Amino acid sequence: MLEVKELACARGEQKLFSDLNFRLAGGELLQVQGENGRGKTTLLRTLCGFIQPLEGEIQWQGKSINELDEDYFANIVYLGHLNAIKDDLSALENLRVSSALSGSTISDSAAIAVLRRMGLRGRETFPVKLLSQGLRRRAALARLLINKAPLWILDEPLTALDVSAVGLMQEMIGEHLRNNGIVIFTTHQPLEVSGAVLRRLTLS
Amino acid sequence: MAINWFKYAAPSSFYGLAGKLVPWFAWPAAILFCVGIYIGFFVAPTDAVQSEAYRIIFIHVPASILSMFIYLIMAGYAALGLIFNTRLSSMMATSLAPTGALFAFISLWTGALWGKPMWGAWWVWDARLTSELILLFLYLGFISLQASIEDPRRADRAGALLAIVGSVNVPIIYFSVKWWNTLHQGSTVKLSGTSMHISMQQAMFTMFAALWLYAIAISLLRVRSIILERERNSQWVTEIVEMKQ
Amino acid sequence: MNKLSLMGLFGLVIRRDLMLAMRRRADVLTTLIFFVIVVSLFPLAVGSEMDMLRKMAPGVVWVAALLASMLSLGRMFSADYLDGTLEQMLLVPQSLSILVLGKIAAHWMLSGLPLVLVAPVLGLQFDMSGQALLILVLSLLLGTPVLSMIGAFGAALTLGLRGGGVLVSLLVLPLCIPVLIFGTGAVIAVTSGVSPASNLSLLGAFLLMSLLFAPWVSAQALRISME
Amino acid sequence: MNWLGFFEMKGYAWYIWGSYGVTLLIIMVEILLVVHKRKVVLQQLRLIRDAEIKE
Repeated sequence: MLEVKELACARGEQKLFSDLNFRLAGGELLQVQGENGRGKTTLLRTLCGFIQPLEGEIQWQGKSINELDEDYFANIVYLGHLNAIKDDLSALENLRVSSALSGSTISDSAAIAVLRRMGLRGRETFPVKLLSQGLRRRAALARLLINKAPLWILDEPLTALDVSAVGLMQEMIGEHLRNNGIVIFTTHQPLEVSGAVLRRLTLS
Repeated sequence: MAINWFKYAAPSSFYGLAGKLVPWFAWPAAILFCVGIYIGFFVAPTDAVQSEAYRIIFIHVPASILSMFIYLIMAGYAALGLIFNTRLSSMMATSLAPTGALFAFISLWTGALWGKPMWGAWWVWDARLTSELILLFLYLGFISLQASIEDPRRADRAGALLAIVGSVNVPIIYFSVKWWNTLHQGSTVKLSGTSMHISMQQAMFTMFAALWLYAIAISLLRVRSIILERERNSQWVTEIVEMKQ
Repeated sequence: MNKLSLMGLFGLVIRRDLMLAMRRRADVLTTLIFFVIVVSLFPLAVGSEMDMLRKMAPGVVWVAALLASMLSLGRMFSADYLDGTLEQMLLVPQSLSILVLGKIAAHWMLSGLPLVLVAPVLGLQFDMSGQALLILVLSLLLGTPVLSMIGAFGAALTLGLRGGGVLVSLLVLPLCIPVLIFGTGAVIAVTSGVSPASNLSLLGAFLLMSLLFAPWVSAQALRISME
Repeated sequence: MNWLGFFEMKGYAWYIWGSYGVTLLIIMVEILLVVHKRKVVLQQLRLIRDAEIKE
């Protein structure tokens, strides 16, 4: 369970928002909304622990994330603006490296199955630099499927994705929520997940 | 505790306090500077070995000591800012750096002008001068690192880390340079071996005090601008006296 | 738990970085070629008098090694920073200091170790004696990892800044001076008939000290830069 | 007192006045720069405030 208490964040010396409170339990979906420059990305990065908030606290399962330190990271997957995949490696190698770093080993067949589900059939072993933008984003999204972390933090997950990939994304989020996961995301495109209640948080 | 020190740790209250303090440091600095010059040139006798040229040390020695001292103070402020997240101390560190660098430069410049008549060369690879040069590089590194980071918070924290690592390194650098100096020999020159006349000491201490007070005054003055720049979005900035025009 | 053993993590990061470097072998070679060219320039600039060259050799090789390792610092974190993989590395449930140490080790294998291996050949250009060559290699072996570690700190601080390449040299070079002094000091000692032991042990002390502190400090610097 | 002799400093005039002169110059320039910076900052602050008042 993620709990945010009286959170205030700043970019540079400019205060973006303050007094932010919310609590998310397993199975909940939160969309962070707001105009450009309102601090959507800053909020997500603060939730990841990259940025120390000005005031307030973020708690995971009742403990401050500063206290949990590295142990907190076992519970989150973050997908940022950048794909976080190495161009020189293949999608398969990228997946293997990132899963090894997160502490779990993944068999090649499982990794290939995940990549195929993401629509990379036949391209699993191509260097990523040969793939199109959309396919690269799909390769990046594959990380969500191999990681068992309960909290997904997704910053604009739908950029560069086509209609079928957006559908797939909605399906993946739905599955994750049914498995008692939590998803926090920002998007400029409509994203509808069947069978889930969408909570909205508007930064202004 | 009678005085609430933490009140002055807030940039808004420190801004006013610093403004009030500046003249209290600046005027004594100016007076002591004149007194120091007077003692240094009219009271202190001519040195038997170095003739009049030794009078450069009244500037050189205080500037050298202060440049090292300011680096440590700066690193201390920066560390405070990093550990306790007090923004004011980070601003003080930023404000001290240029003055420290200038003192390091003054020390090198006067060292060269003193070295030419004494050692016959503008520059000798003496341990002290070399360390001073490296200290200047450390200052320049700190200043340029902070200057190239847009986000003031990152600039504070990155600068602090650099200053701490730098101040740990300063003694290592000093001793390695000293060791290297004895290894290569040749250029080590014994500085003023004769005992100093009492008036020479007085002149040096007076100049030291003057430069010290000056450093405090100028950095307080500079930190006021830094505070205003960083706090420009706060309400209190629009309410200060200087804005009522 | 998802924690890897420290050795496991260390090895994993090294394997990853080496694998990436193998996809771009040219980058590794450029540092080495730069080193060779810089060292070879000196005789052309100052003349080919053997006595002088022999005297200059340790200093020239060491300064060139220092410059070459500066040149390669840009690769340590910035490529990973630009494509977002560094961000993900900061979000893994592992010790960041060990992860950074792994990256430093990989960087040293790719930029420091080749210099150490080529140095004797370059020393021959300067007519160094066999004993001096041995000590030169030994001093580089102890010293170049320290350069990589100090460099990692500088690279982490300047991550993503404009003009980062020049800036990192400005920050790092003054901190490297003790290593330079004792590295060349060891070779000079042996050529002038003194035992290089004290120089080498000081270099060893620097190596231990930086092994203790540099990964942690660089990890902090990375956290600051990623904020 | 012989002022000319004093300024000659037994032949060390260049070195001594070079040191003191440059030190004074540096201090003056630093003071000017800091005061100038303060003026610029205040000017910018007023500019922003006036723009907000107009709104």
